[in-house]
Amino acid sequence: MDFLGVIQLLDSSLRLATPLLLACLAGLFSERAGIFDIGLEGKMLASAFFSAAVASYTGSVWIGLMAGIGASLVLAAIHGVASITFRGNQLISGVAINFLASGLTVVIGEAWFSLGGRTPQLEGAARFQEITLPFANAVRDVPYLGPIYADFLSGHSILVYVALALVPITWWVLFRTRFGLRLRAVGENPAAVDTAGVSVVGLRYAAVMICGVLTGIAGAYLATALSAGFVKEMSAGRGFIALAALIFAKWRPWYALGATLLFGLLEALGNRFQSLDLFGIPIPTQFMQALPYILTVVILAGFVGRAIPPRAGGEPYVKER
Amino acid sequence: MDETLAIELRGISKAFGPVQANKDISIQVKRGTIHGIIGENGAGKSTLMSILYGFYRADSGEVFIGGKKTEIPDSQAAIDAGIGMVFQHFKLVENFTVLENVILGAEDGRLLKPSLAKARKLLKKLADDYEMDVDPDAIIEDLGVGQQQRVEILKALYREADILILDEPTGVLTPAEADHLFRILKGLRDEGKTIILITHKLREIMEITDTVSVMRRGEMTATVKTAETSPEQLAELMVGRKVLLRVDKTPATPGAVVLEVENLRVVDDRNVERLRGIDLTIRAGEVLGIAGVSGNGQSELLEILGGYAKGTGVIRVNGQQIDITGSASDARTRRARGIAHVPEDRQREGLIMDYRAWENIGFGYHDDPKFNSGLLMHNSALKTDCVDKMERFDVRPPDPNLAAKNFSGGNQQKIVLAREIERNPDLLLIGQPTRGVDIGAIEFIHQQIVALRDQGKAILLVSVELDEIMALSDRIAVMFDGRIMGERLPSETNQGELGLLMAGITEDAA
Amino acid sequence: MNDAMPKWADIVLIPLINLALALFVSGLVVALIGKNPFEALYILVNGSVGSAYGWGYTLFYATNFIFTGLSVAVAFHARLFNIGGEGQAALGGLGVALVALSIDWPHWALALPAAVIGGMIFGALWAAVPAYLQVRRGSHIVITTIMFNYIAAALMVYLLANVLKVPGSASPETARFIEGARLPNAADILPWVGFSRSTPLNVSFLVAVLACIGVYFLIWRTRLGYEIRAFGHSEPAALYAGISPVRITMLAMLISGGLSGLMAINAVMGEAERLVLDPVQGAGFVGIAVALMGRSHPLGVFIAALLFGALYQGGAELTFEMNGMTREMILVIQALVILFTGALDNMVRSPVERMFLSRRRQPEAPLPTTPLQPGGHPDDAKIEP
Amino acid sequence: EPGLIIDLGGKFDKSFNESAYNGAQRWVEETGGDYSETELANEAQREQTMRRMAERGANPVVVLGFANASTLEVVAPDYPDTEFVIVDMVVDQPNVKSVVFAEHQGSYLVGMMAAMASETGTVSFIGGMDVPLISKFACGYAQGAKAADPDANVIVNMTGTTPTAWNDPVKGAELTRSQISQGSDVVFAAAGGTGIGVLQAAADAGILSIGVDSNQNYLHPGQVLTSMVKRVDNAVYDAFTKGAAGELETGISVMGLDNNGVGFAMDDNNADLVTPEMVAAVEEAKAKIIAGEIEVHDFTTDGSCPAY
Ligand SMILES: Nc1ncnc2c1ncn2[C@@H]1O[C@H](COP(=O)(O)OP(=O)(O)OP(=O)(O)O)[C@@H](O)[C@H]1O
Ligand SMILES: Nc1ncnc2c1ncn2[C@@H]1O[C@H](COP(=O)(O)OP(=O)(O)OP(=O)(O)O)[C@@H](O)[C@H]1O
Ligand SMILES: [Mg+2]
Ligand SMILES: [Mg+2]
Repeated sequence: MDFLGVIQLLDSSLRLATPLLLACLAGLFSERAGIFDIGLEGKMLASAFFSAAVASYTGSVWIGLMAGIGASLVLAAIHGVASITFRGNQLISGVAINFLASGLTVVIGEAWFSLGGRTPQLEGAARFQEITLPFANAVRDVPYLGPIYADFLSGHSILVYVALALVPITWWVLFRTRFGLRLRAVGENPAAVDTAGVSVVGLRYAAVMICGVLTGIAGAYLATALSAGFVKEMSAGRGFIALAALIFAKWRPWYALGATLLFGLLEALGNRFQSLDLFGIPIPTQFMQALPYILTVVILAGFVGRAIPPRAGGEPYVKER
Repeated sequence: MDETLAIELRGISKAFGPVQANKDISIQVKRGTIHGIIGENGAGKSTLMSILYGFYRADSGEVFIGGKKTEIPDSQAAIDAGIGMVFQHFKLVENFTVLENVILGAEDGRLLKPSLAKARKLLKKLADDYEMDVDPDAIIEDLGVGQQQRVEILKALYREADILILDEPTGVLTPAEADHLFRILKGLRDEGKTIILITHKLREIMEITDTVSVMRRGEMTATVKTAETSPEQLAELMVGRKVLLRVDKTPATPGAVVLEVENLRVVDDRNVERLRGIDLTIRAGEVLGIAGVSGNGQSELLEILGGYAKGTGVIRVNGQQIDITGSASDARTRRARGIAHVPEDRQREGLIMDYRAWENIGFGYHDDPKFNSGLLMHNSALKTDCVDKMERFDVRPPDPNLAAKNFSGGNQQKIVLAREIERNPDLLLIGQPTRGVDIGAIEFIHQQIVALRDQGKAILLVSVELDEIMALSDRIAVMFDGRIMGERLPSETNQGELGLLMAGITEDAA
Repeated sequence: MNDAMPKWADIVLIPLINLALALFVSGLVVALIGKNPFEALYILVNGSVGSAYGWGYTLFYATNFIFTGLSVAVAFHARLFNIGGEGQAALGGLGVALVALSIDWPHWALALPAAVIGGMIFGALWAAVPAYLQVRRGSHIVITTIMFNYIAAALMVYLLANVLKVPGSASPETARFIEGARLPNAADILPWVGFSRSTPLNVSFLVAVLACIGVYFLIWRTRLGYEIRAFGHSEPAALYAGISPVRITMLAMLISGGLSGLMAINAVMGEAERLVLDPVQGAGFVGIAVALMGRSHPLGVFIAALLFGALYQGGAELTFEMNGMTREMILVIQALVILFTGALDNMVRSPVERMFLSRRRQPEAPLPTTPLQPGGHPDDAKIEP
Repeated sequence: EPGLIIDLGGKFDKSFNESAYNGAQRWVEETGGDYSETELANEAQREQTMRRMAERGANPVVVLGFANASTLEVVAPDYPDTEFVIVDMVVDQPNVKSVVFAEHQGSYLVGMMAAMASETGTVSFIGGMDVPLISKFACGYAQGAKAADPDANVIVNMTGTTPTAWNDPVKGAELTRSQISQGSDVVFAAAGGTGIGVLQAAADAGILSIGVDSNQNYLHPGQVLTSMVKRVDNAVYDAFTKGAAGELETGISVMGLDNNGVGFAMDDNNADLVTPEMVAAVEEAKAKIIAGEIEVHDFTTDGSCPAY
């Protein structure tokens, strides 16, 4: 494969990694605060639907984005109420949210548009368009760096840049601000936060809500940037992959970028080399399709050590039994 | 309104579900004094103080601070009212640095940097003022418990607490450290701060407090001036009956060597060497006490002897060397060699808290043919066994169907002891036999240990309570930093000497 | 200590209130899309448990969920979160199909035990790799089991589209099993109850009931179960007791995978009578909800599976009988049931508990007061010597 | 009153099921009649629903999709008075009419058009899952492309191996982009809801796409070259009409080019894209296929494809 091919592969990886990255960072906030979230998938799906539905209804993708975030926030709030206020089981709550989103998106979609749960196709301002970075066309001919800038970095929807920017922002928030210190502390030892005079409940809600916002962006990216409308179940397991990436990344922002880019790259490779002959023997398509997952397991087993989750993760904060 | 009162509590009651932890408690604490609170385990001391600190909310009652009625809905309110508290179980974020823990919740602005710098400076000053050195950048879990406690105190001082509550602070300290702490507390008192000290050690109460309140079963039974009372009276107030504060025992008659350990080394999973070449022997019919501040390798020693840490060196039991590195080296094979083990942390290791008493009575011995047929467990055999042991060890309530978590700490310990002792082992490892156990039960447990010794068992006793080590041991070895600093006979040593050894100071160095 | 409430309130009253709340909110959703919620409720209940016909389907679905629910539950007891039920059940289907197709089975009574073994072994093998990686390499079992679901799906498509498919057929499915490898259904066994010929409920339901009993015995009666639970409650304690984490993790996951694999007895051998693409149909994920709601106890799993079976069948009736009711409505109802009975449990539990507590506290006599003067400051109150 | 059982995937899949639904609607509009309809939610409901339909008195009962065949085989004999119609598969029962489509022939024609419209000489295909039916499309397409341009390069990709493969427009779009980067400038999608993403990505990138099952030309006017239509609607309409008149013939009915069962869609949306030469060439091929002069290989007969 030539250099341009590599660039295109990376380009594809970046697009595929973006929703994973957003969801992964979302999960990172939540889980760093001690709230496990297997409902990323459902929140993403709900946001995908509402962003597309509202964008199609209003004709504005920005209003759509807001609606998507709003929908994701509502589900996040349910997760918060269940797992923080009522100290329920976080896994059950997440499972419920996933079911709820797959059901409600279609039920509402059908009642709204009568298109079998789909939304109308989005056009023009109802979609996120690709952005060309400054001078992209001018520098394209510079060897190597030109294509990297013009074809790999440039030409994505704004949400891709938002997602990328969120990596250092997340790092900075977590490790350089008061809020981040408290957030991390509440995921490790909520009693320490509580006795330091900070509200455990407040912090955890904040984290869950940030998670809602980020998964909201992820969902909107799927429906209004990568595609042009909602199709039922269109999150297609990406929330779970994001969760895997989060564990892979050991709950760290920069690692999250690495992990999701790796997943993106593996998928892009799988797409690109779906039919491959090895020494004249054709490899089954299905093997190539499973390859990203196989490689994930191999990498995990071979190179990534034990991942230690936030210590108070998954457990509700109970002072009095 | 009495301006001289730092704190007044009136009619505080608090129930945890069916447990009434505090019942209509009133107490007054004078400004600029050290006020002790003493009481058996579960008497409600921690609960009361946690209410004052806003950690729990009382069901009823009022709090007055500096004479003013104050609502304390959460810890922030308590901090604002000038209260600081060092909890019995530290409230530290283990993988944060000291500085991060100190500023947590008391940061100056949205960004950490200025707060960290300020805290670093202040920490240095506090360290100078009170001789409390801690590396500000150390990670909490790398610190010893004593250091961790300093961090807790520094946290309170950083928040400019006027009233400092310490809940069982000395349990984790060497005598020297405890003395140091007391000097600090006295210094603080002399600066006009008010200190509330919870402890179950009568000696400390007598040594440092100005007044003392006694709690029993959720109620405040008395408040007296320390100068006007005696340990015996306090003990009686606590328990409600006369108690024996000494252990009666005859001199040991050691027999054959049961355990020999040579050059034992253990490296933990973070690659820190925890045991750095331990040599020791124990004979039948004697108690070897291991003194030391916790975190100096005692746990690792018990773990490798008990079969669940890996290391290098030689361990011989009854003259036969046992495998300590291979895959067959586990707790099961140790038990088969006649080693029984009462672990330091009964709730984490010794018991499955959700298992019923009868299930716990076979824990570790569950592959004994008496308890199972290879496939099925003989639950009825376990139950019979449990009823029997509960009776002989006076476990209360004697209900084999109660889950371990529903027994009080002392009774949990009795269940573990019953299980391990009754196996008739050659060697008994005992870690912290009376931690969190009240005076009444301590008496019983100590008698059991002495009786076992008199039956000719070899006993390795690890305890951070020097009193206990002194009272029970026939020989005392002091551990510091993974090494044995020296061995003493209890009759020929004293707390001062042991305290120095515990701090790593040998005579030649001193 | 959970003696705040009588036991009946804990296991009957609270779940019922939760269920009622879930149905109430579902009713709101139904009303919101302009349908009559009462009619929907009637169809839901009547369709699932109102007739032998309904029961035939309810119990059939429940059978699947019992297996996957037990699978998740066994792993939970060892504190392992096995979300690989989908893949393990799919592989179980492969095992069952291979057994059914390999020999000219004379009678189902012979084929069934063989298929049970085949399904269990394949399911267990699919769980073995993640378990091994967890034990030896510390690879997080949640990730690896998710990945193995995808890998299983790819493997199944490959095998069915290329290897196992009937030559010349366009369907990616195996041949129909021969008569001797088909399981008798409820109408064959209990003709007098009024099950229809086509009812999918079959003898696997009995296997599922046996599995519940078996898991009960495994967990609460055997030495292995004792060790699994101990390990699940506390790993340090397990080490102290000489229980090998490696052995327990492997065994618990093998059993868990085997149970998922057993699901295929019902779905592949009992119902479809051939291996199709995706025979699992999400039952692996439902199993997570079932196990969580059933508190990982076989009886709880059984009841939760029944509830979900009824929702599946009642939901099918709903789409059938009520015009404009999409099949996704049933997902919403399921979600709400999981949410209210599972995650929002405390919303109802706490107030009910308080109610019982306050009723119980009143008659209790106060502790005898000590002769000592309580509280106060020593200057104000002197104590007796 | 006739009955229609919509298969897994749902009524509005923009292709197969939707086409059937449209056929039923056309019948309703034209005759004012009534019919029962239900959607399957999972595998186990196939038999249940078929029987429910028959017991409710629906006649004929139309079932869609190959996955129903083995079930219908069992169910049909129990209801000798009911006539069943199965689309996409053959069931040999006296009261069953099996309607199968020669998708490979229709795909052959659009493959030719693709190769002729291509400027790069590379065309591509995206299928939902690598199963025989989808390979039948792909193989016909590749044969057509090679027929029109022997040097044509045909890229074949499949979306996935789980049920979401049919509902993943994001992946569809990404596969399309990947194919574009490999030079493709005409892409044919046979992947259900995933295809929506394929057509969208093609339109966004300014290349041509080909729809499937129903006429999808309108989705992106001027950018969808054509659609390989599979007249499931006609099959349903036909079954309903004949059933009402009591003249449904059971047995196998092959819907091919000869009886307009498959074909390529022409309308205002793609009028500017399809040149007269293309139409001429395709019409000629069509005639030859009907006449048996060109034989388009059917992948499902032997699981192999001569064109790749
Ligand atoms: N976390 C808890 N939840 C519910 N009940 C508890 C809890 N902790 C303790 N209890 C109950 O409270 C009672 C008192 O327990 P606690 O450990 O405080 O006893 P204690 O008075 O200290 O006894 P001992 O001296 O034997 O340790 C126990 O019988 C137990 O049933
Ligand atoms: N969070 C809690 N939930 C339920 N019960 C509790 C809780 N904390 C304490 N208790 C119970 O309340 C009673 C009083 O406990 P508390 O911790 O105040 O005793 P204490 O005097 O500090 O004992 P110790 O000497 O063991 O520290 C005990 O029975 C204890 O088990
Ligand atoms: Mg206490
Ligand atoms: Mg206690």
